[in-house]
Amino acid sequence: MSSGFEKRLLVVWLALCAMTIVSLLAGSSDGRDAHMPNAAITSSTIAIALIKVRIIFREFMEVRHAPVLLSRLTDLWVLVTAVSLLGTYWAGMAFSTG
Amino acid sequence: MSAAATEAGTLPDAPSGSLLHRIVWHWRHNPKWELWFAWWMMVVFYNLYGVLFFMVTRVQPPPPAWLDASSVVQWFDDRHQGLLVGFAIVFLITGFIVPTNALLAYSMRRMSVSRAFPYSYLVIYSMSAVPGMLLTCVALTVGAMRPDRDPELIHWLYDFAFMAFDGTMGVFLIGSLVWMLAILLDENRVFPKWFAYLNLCNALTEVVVSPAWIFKRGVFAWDGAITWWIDMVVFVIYTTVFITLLRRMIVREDFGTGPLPELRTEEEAAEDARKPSVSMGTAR
Amino acid sequence: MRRTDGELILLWTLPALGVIWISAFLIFPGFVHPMSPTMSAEEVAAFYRDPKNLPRIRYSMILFNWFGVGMIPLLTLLVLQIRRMAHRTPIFSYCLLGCMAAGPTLFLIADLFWLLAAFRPERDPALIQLFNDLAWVTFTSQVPYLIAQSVILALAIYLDRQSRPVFEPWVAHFNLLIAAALVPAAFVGLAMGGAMAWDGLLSFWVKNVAIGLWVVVMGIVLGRAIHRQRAEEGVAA
Amino acid sequence: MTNVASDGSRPRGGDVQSLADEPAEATGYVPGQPDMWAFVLFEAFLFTGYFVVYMVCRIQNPELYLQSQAQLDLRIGTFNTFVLLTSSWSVARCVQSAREGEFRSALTNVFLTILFGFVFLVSKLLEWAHEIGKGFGFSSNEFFSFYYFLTAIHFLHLLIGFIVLGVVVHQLWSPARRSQELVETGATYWHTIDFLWVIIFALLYVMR
Repeated sequence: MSSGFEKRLLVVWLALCAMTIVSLLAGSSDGRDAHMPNAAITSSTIAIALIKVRIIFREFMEVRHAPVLLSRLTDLWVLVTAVSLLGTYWAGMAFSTG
Repeated sequence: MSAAATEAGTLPDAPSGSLLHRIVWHWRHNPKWELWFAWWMMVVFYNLYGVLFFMVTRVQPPPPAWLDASSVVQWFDDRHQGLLVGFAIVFLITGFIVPTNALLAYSMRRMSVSRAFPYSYLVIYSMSAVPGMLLTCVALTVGAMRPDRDPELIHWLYDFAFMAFDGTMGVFLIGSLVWMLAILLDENRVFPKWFAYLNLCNALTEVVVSPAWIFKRGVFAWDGAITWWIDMVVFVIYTTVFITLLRRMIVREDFGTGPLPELRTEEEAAEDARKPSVSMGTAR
Repeated sequence: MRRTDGELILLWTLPALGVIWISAFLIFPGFVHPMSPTMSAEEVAAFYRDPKNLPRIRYSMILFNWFGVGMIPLLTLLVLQIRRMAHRTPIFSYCLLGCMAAGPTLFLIADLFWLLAAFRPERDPALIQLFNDLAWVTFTSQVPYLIAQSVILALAIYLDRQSRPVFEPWVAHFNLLIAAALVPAAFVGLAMGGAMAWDGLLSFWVKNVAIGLWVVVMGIVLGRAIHRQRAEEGVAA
Repeated sequence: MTNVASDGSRPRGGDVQSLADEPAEATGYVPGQPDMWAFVLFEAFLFTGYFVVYMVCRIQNPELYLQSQAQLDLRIGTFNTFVLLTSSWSVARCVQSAREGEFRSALTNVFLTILFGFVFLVSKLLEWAHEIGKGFGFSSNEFFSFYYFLTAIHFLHLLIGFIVLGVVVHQLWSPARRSQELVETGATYWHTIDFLWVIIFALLYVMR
């Protein structure tokens, strides 16, 4: 049993680190001194961050064992944050180009 | 006044009839009169403050921190009579916020914690009204009294008023933390533990106000989206929650020193029926 | 026994305080004929610059600065008497503790503004007038805790349901009357002249006489209550 | 709507192989005091408020934000994220060890958490010192106001987190205490520091 949780937590941690590296690569893909608006980088970064948060909720914070209500509430937060952040960003892009 | 009816609901033999009749009855017979008095003072005066600050004087939501002297003079002119009348009423009634602090202190006295907690909370919150509210009202009254004063001086009074109002966060920060710690240590179950954590949230918003001392415009100024609007939402939620919880506390109060009896919902009554209960006798 | 000995000493500081306050009141040149809010900035500045006035302003306000919060020990005695009343909760004594933390602080702030105005009277008259306004408005309008104190004390006395209450019911009626007398002072911002202005009959004379009367009457009543308590506890011991 | 349906709809990192036994795992158990979750959710929505304000300000002046953002070092941000993820991992292991009665291992893990928290603290202080040294302070421009505000309010949560971990150590130290509930409550708080940072990292360092 002991090794069961060890292995699972290790896998979760490795996955989170891998996703962080993806963010790092995305963030350095356009060079350090030439920062330009880039919807692809922004959207993927925010999406990756929220997926990471959801993994932290479900695995580290054990929401997957928790009552459905808590599971729904945390998912609701992820959803609200995703919609409001991406929505604001996309609206801003639409206004500045239009 | 439907809320008065719910208050009567805590006493099975309370009379129905006119509001005055019921108040007189409770004054004579209700053993919890002192607590209900403090609670009703709290509800009435929080609402009155809302009306006075948002509608009569119209100083909240706060005006921009970046106004120049001539716009500030205009701002005072627009509200001249409202400021003078509204703040006069504030001066009249502010003292009646003290029963609120007394009730909050009482909630800590009912807990299984040291008396140091209620006393420090009582002093912190009684003192907080002076810089946090009354100085604001004095400065704005003085500003409104002489519209022909040098605009630069009126501008200074305006800054003084709003900085005093938004910038004295330390007292509320420490007060919330004292309450939080008391609730976490309490074994009498006066408040649920989540309310302790909500106190921490409220305390953190007091930290968030502090940039108002630095910024004249934007989201961190005294009228900013973060320092004012988001904090106000938190404060309203926090206040609503503690008014509700204090009401539950009074309903549950048994004037003992042990754990406060729970409110008896149907589920709990059914649970009590299954296992022998010792607390039932003291609950009523 | 030892407890009330100390209380009696605190109580007898009251006459001494009274003498100090009355003399400070008389020394301040702006009180006996209270300064009018209609004075122009130059007139206010001249008042502070007048070499006959300036020392009197400073010394009277320094006296108030020393002894302004002298009431707090006496109010504490009042709190202890409320504790003896037949109440179920300490709500009323907590209320009075709250009032006494905030009330004298406000008087201290008014005092501070007067002293600031007198510190550099050669300053721009508009600034002297600003400090003078702040001082007078704070001094006059800041009655909220005095009103609440009287009303809450009255309620506490009415609810003291025992065969020999700590204070007799007339003390409660008296406190309500005092509270009513303090009400007009809160509206000082509205009038530059007449009875409501800060030098007027209601806002100045009625208010300050009411406060003085309250201190005297409550001092006597408190003394009687403490003496009775001593007698009762002496019998018990 | 069952728990499984909502799980399956979203891609997840490392636990795809365990999806099969999901229904058996949904035991309806909340680790620690459920009360702490009220705090977590309240703070989470509060931070969403701060993030949205940041976003709204940012889209009005994207150039300024992009230029200022180039002054931050993405590698430091990534390092911070690694450190906090690792601290979260170790506090999760602490909870599991304590649950199985292996208190020595639980204590080791909570000390590791404190260590990683401390590494984060030091690196944040150094980063602030570096930015201030370059002349970018709290009121230099809008981006830096948000940068210092978000990192500082997060830092404050971290400082409170050390007190919380202190309580966890205190519980695990003596066999007389060892309240599993308090250990789990403390861990829930610590994970909050972690997941809030993940979003702050994305918004301040990476997005364009």
